This record gives sequence, C-alpha cells and structure tokens, in this order.
Amino acid sequence: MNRFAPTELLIAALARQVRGLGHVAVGNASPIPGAAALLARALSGDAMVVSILGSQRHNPYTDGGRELFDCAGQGRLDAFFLGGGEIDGQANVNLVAVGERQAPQARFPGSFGSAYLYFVVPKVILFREEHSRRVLVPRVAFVSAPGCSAKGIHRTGGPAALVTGRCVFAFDRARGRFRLDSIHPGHDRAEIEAETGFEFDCLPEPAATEPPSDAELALIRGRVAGELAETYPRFAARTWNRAA
Amino acid sequence: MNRFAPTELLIAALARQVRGLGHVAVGNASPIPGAAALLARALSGDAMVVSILGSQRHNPYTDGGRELFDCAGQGRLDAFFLGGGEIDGQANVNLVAVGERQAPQARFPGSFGSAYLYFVVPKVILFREEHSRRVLVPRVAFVSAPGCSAKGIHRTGGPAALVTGRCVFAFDRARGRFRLDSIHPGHDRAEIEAETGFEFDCLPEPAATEPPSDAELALIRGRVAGELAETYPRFAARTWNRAA
Amino acid sequence: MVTWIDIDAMAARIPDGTRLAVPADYSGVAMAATRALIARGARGLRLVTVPTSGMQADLLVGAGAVAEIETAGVTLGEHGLAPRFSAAAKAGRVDIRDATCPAIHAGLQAAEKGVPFMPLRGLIGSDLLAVRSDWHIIGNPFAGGALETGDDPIVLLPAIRPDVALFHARWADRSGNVWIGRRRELATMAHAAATTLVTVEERYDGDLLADETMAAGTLPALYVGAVAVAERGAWPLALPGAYAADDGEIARYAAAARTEPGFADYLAGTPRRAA
Amino acid sequence: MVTWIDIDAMAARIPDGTRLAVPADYSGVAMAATRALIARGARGLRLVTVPTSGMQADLLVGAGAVAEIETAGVTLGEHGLAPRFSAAAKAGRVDIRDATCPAIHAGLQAAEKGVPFMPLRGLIGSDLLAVRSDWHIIGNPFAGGALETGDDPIVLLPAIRPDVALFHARWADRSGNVWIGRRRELATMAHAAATTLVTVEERYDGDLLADETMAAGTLPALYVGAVAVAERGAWPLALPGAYAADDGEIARYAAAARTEPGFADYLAGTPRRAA
Repeated sequence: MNRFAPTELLIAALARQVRGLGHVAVGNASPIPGAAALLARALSGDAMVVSILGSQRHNPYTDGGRELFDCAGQGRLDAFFLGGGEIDGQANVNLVAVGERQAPQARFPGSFGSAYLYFVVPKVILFREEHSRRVLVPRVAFVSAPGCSAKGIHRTGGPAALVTGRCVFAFDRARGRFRLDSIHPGHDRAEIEAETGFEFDCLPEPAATEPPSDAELALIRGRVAGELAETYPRFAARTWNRAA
Repeated sequence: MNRFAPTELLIAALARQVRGLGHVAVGNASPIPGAAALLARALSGDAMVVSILGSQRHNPYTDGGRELFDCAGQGRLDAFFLGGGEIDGQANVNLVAVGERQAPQARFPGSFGSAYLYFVVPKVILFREEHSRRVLVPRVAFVSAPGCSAKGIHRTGGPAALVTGRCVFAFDRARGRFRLDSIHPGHDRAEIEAETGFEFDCLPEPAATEPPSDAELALIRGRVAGELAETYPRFAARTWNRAA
Repeated sequence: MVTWIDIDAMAARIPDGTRLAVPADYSGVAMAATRALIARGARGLRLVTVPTSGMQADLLVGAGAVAEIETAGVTLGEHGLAPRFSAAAKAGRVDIRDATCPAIHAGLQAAEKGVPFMPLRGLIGSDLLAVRSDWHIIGNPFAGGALETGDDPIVLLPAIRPDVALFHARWADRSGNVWIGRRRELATMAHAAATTLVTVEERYDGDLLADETMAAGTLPALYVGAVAVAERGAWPLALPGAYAADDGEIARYAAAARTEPGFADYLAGTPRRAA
Repeated sequence: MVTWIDIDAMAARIPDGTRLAVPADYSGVAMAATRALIARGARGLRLVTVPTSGMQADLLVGAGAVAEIETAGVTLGEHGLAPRFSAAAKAGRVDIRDATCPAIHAGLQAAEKGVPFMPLRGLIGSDLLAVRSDWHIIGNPFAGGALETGDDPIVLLPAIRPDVALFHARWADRSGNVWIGRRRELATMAHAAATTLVTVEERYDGDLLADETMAAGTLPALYVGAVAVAERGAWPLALPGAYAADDGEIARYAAAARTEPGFADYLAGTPRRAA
C-alpha cells in the first residue's frame, strides 16, 4: 500500500468528482480544490479545461474577471468547487456572517460568486476540510446561495456533493438531502454523526473513500504540486515543501 | 481669395460644427464627415479625440465594435455625424426603406447606430450632400431615429445641424424645426426653398457659408487627405489624387 | 480539443438553416469559407451581421443561401449600396430583421452573460420598434414607475444566440486559440454562439496564451469548434493589419451584381481562393 | 490630455466620500497610492471591490477611511480572514453592501453601457436579496409572464457608477494609454467610472495604440484622468507578469492587524514605498 497525507486523499477524492468533465473552475482561496482540478486535468491527458482563479498560467480566460461567470451562464462550465463558512443539510451555504446583521458574532469574507454559480454550474462540489457542528449546521444563519430552488426558478445547476475532512456526501436534489457515500480511512460513521449538525441519509454500507493510486500520488506530488505553487506558494511549500 | 472644391467647403463647414469638442466619432461610409473630424482634430492641436469607423490608425477604441456606443452611453462622446436616405423637417431620419415594408420601392442599407446615438450624443450633425426633395422630405417613410422625443423619454442628445451641398441648417430642438443659417457660395435661398421638401425657418439674412481658410485648405489637402486615405482610398484618390 | 479541417469541411459544419453570426468588414470576414458555403449550395441561413455586413452578406443573399438577416446595415461602403441585398429586399425574398448596431452588440452580450435580455437606451420613437415585435418596452423599475406603464420607458432586447459564429483571423495556435487583437466583437460573438468556426492566415508557432502580450488579444480555444487555414481568406476584403482590400475586385463585383445574370456570371467566374 | 502627477497629488484627487472602485488582488492593486490615501487622512470612502479585495480594503477600513464597501468578498487569501474588515463588520463601523462577483461585474457593465440596470440569473433565494433593497425582481417579459408577478423571476441590478477607478499597471505611454493585458475588468471599471487614476511601474517608450499587439491589451487614454509612476506600486501584493507578492510582508501585516494597536504600529512602521 502507498502512504499518503490526508490532504492528498482529499485531492484525489475531489478530482474523482469532476472526472470526465470538459471544463472545471476553481475560485478564491481553494488550494485543495485547485490541486484536485489540476490532477483531474493531468489524468484527462489535458483534455479538460481548468481555470484556477488568481493563476496566470492555469487560466484560459482573456475577457477579465467576468469570463468565468459568463462561461457559466452560457452553459460552458461543467463544475465548480465551493466552500462555506456554514453549510446546512439542504446544502444552503453561508459565506457572509453569523449573528445579527449589524453586529455579527462572526464575519466571513463574503459570498464571492456562490449566489450565481450555484444556480448555473451543473455540478457544484462543496468542500470544507473542517467537519464539525460549527460548520455543518442545522440551518445556516445567512443563505449566500440556496441548495435548492422552487419550481419556476431558472436553475441549471446546483450542489452535487460535499467533501469534508471525514467523508464524502452526495447531494440528492430531488429530496434536498445529503447522503453519506464514503468515509475517509481512519474515520467512522459514529464520529461523523456526532460531528455533523444536520440530518443526512446514509447508504446501508458506506464505502471507504478510495485512496489515491500510486499514479495519482505521483502526479499530485510532481506536476500538480508544481503547477499549484504558482497560485498557492504557502500551501505547496507546507504540503510538499515545494516552491513556486 | 483661395480656390477650393465644393467638397472642401463641406469639410470645413462640418469641422466648424464640432470645433472645441473633446471627442468626435464618425460612422460608416462617411468620407466627408471623416475628413471634417480629422480637420477639427488637426485644428485642435490634437486635443480632440477622433474615431473613424473602419480605421485602425484613427481609432482609439480597444473594446470592439461596442465601445463607440458604450462611450456614447457614458456621456463621453460629444458629437457624431449621421447621414440619411430621407430626412424630414422634424429631423427624423430614414435609413431603412421607402414604400411597403414587404416590398419597398427603395431599400437603404439600414439604421446603423442611428436609433441609439441620436438619443445620447449631445451634438449629432446631419450630413447629406444631395439636397433635393427626394432626400429632404415632408415626412420620412420610416423613422430610423426620431428628431425629437416626448418629455419623459431618456434623451441626452439629438440633432444640432444639417449640412447639405447647398446650405447649413441649425436645428431648434424646442421648436422641432430647422432654421436656414448659411448658404454655400454659388447657391441661393430661392433654390434652397425649391429643392427642400419640408418647411423651415430662416434667419432674416442668412449668411454665406464661410469658405475654408488658407490654413484649413492646407491641412485638408495635406495631413487630412493623407489620414483619410487609409479608410477611404477611393474618395481620397478622387478628391485629392491621394493614395493610402 | 479543436479540430483543424479544410474550408470545405468547415462549410459542411454550417448546415442549412444555421443561425450564423458574421462580423463587419473591418473585423476579418471569412470570405473563402463564404465561397465554400455558396459552393456547397447552402440554403435557409439566418444571418446575424455584427453589426453590419457588406459583400459577404450580399453574396450569400444573391446566391439564395439566406432566409433571414438580422442587421444594422448592409452596404458595399465606398462601392455603394449592396445590390443583391437591395434587390432581395424589394422582392421580399429575404426576411430582414432591421436592427441598430448597439442592439446587436447588446443582444450578443445578453447571450454571452446567459441572461434572456439586455436593456438599451434610445430606440423609443423609432419605427424599428414597430417591425421588431420581439423587442419589449418596460418602465425602468429604478425610476420608481410601474413596470407595465411606468415612467422612464426603456427597451429590453432579447438575447441573440447564434448557432455558429464564423470569422477570419490572422493566427490560431495548435490548440485552437485564435489571435483577434483588439477586434473584441469577435470574442463577444464567439461567447454568444454555440460554437465558433475560424479561418486563419496561418498557424501560429507557439502558445498564444503563454505570452501575456499575445494573450491579451486571444480568443481561447474553449469557444472554438474548428479552425481551417485559408491564406488571404478575407479576400477581396481587407484583413486589418495584414492586407488591404482588393478594391478593383470589389468594384468588379459591385458592377456585376447590379443584375441577376451579372451576379451569376461573377459567381461562376470567381476563383474560390485569392489569386 | 492625461496629466502625469505624483502619488500624493493622486491621493488628493480622491476626495473624502469618493465612490472608489478597486480591483482584486490578481489585477494590479495600487498599494502605494493606497498608502498615500491613508497618509492624507482620507475619510468616508465608498469602496467598490471589483469584485473582491484583500489587504487594500483591510488597510483602508482599518485606517478609518471607509464608510461603505460594496464587495463580493474581502480576504487575505492564504493569509486568512481580513482582520480589520472583520473587526469593523462586527462593530458595525462600516456599511457592508454584500454582493456576489458577477453582480459587481454586471453593475459595472450597466454603467459602461449607460443603462440603469442589468439582469442577472441566480440570486433568487439568496439572503443577499434581503440585504440589497436596491436589487429588483421582475418577471422575465420574454417568458410571457406578467412583469410584476410573472413566471420566471429574474433579478435586475442597478448600474454601479464609481466616481473614480484606481489601479496599478505595468506601463502607460506619454499620452496616458495604459497597458492592462488581459485584465479586462480594469477596462470595464474605467469605462464605468467617471474618471480613472492609474499608477504604473514605468512610462512606456512609444505609443501603445500604434502597435496592434500592444493595443489589444491597452486601455485608451480617453478614460484616464491622471497617471503616476510608482515603482513596485503594488507592493506587497503581486503585479502579475512583473513581480510576485511579498509573502513575508503580508504575513507580517496579517499578524499585526489582528489587534487595533498592532494595526496602528504596522501603519506607523511601514514605508510608503516598496524597499
């Protein structure tokens, strides 16, 4: 068996979520999703178009900051990774604040592109490494972007999965609920239930999250680490001792 | 006295209409207005921004075909020259067709930017060399762009003058009528009345249109002719025997 | 990945009935591909000129390839009115959807943004509104009036979503990135269209996106369906920055196309490729 | 004609209360001018981040220069939350107009086009609509519903018209044309703003519009009010294509700005110009 860091498992698990897609984008402050997209591109033989926000080299856009969103509106973007200060069981995402609007207890950076991309990107992969009741809440305090929409609301996309430091949930849009699909090595279902603030469905026998293969690990530590270091030098240095 | 061609008088007369302005644009198939704008720029010591549609060298835009219109919407464009298949006494302009819509007697090229620019460019200078009852009609068959708008319609611009091969009319927006301001050398008021299909006001003593000065003529035949030949090689060759 | 094909294969990718966006004469017109399209006997095209056209539209209309044309203007410029366009208009043979330049730009921008419409100032009081039943007037909600009957009326234009955008450019690289320079209406067209077909003077040796100077004027391959090499592919029109228009040839066309037989002779006698 | 001035004169052209548009960290942030603005004691700025910001917004907020900030996000990226922004938010000291990235781009495009609003998909069901009373929902008139209560609701966003856009770029030429490369949000910002102030690494020797390759990435001078030379003017942030971020300096800031006294010490101890 190969040995891998938890971060590398997450990268491989996220990459699997976008396998076979044509065009995948990664937003702000997302080194692990960034690495996952770069891994997926490497595994596709460079058939996949990948854009990493903030990267010059791994960014095919030439029409300014709006091109990512325009692409999504055109139906040209297949998947996007999204984080969240809070995420609830209906896949609502909060990137704004907790508490009173005028004087919140916690202030997050802001909604970024979520309030738009969540509606028009077919496969939005939620990612938050911290898996705790602080993050995975019964009901978000502020809906930056709703997980589900009423009929009659223009919506061509939405949440497909939630990957955390402990497990992978799939999102069932018809039911508006998460389903525990696989548990990362070293974690278990009781722990996940204890640390999750919302109710979720569960496969009778949730699988173990598939570890990265040797080939994937080699790509992650080689090409992907090198490509990622341009945009996330601190992360790359910390994870693989890699400079930009 | 200097000697000049009728075309050179028109160029000088049109240039006078935009004297002192900051930003002047010229549209499709407009060699005489193009020369006028280039003359006005030369006379301004290059303080005036000029854009000639179809020119690479005399075109400051870098955001594609829409930038001219966006500039106008922003209030950044001071003047524009506009022609017309038909023009009537209310300064309505027809660039589309005469006769039945399904089977017109005459079909003109189309409205180009008129239906927009006429509303948002403070000073639109109408120009049509042919001054006849065929062109200057009581009422245009098709309003590409209206000369006047009702109160409550967003309108920050409109017609300021009409220059023809015979004279210069000013347009009075409050009254919605043209006023004969000056008559080109070699023409007279009776002839203008005979050849104009709409009613117009008249100064008690319309002036003679001021001929181009020696300095203007030198600029027209030198720098302006050379600059214009890039976009209008046939016109420049015909008028000044000038190659691009 | 972008496919490199020849211009006949490109013409075959524009089936009858295609809603086809083409640029103005100053932007790089795919004239060689247009002749290939006529040679394959294309019919029922729904042209969108961005925002105007000249000899390209006139040729396609004259050849009977066009069912509908949305345009702000068709003219041969210094060579006068577009004769086959004018004749077809008078005979009622083509559905002309008259527009105005910024309306075409705005409609494409709506498609580019994935919104159903775009507002535009002006227009109110123009007879264009009478012939464009697909344009709507609402009261500007930001002026506080009622939407249906409000103060400050403003026109909403529907998104224009071409099936194919077709143009000619100087270079494309191996991956299919296309250098368009400052002719950015080509990018808007490509973003708005389902796919884009491009003819180029030559293949660019290198990666257009790797050099930031070139990248600034590059349409990324992700919008491009196929590329064909067509040397002097805009002939007899100009490719700005590369070559000027062949004025004599356009004059020959303008004279010939005054009559239908003259037009037919011109078509029969014109080489598909520039000399 | 564009005026060449120094950064203190530039800071003086941004009076208290200015609605000031600034780009995201990847686009060229005028950090030297920002320090000059803080040094002159600016107050009451209404920041618009295009569409997000980092250390620039945090510095301005921490220095008490900001009354209002319209933003899709403020973060120090790999260095964590923006500490002074978060503290001001919790204390209710700044009016935060939360937005989402494409809403800011669309609002600027509305101003660029001279229209009062721009539609945008998405948004419906987001609490952003609850805090943005200036956003309107209408029924899409192209779906056939009634405007007031129609099917297919869609959000209209008001135009964003900054008084000043401020950014840092590599080059401007003598006439004030500015090379922005493929960072075209800078062009949109400049088109939308009443005027634009630019700091540059150096003056470009030549005419940026004369060379079609450079022109493709150039903002024309007609939008630019003044230019100042500020070598390493984005420091400690990156100027993509020219220099990387000074990671150690940003880390020093992130640590210091956790507390108000630490922030004050940082401000007092930081050189106005890059070392």
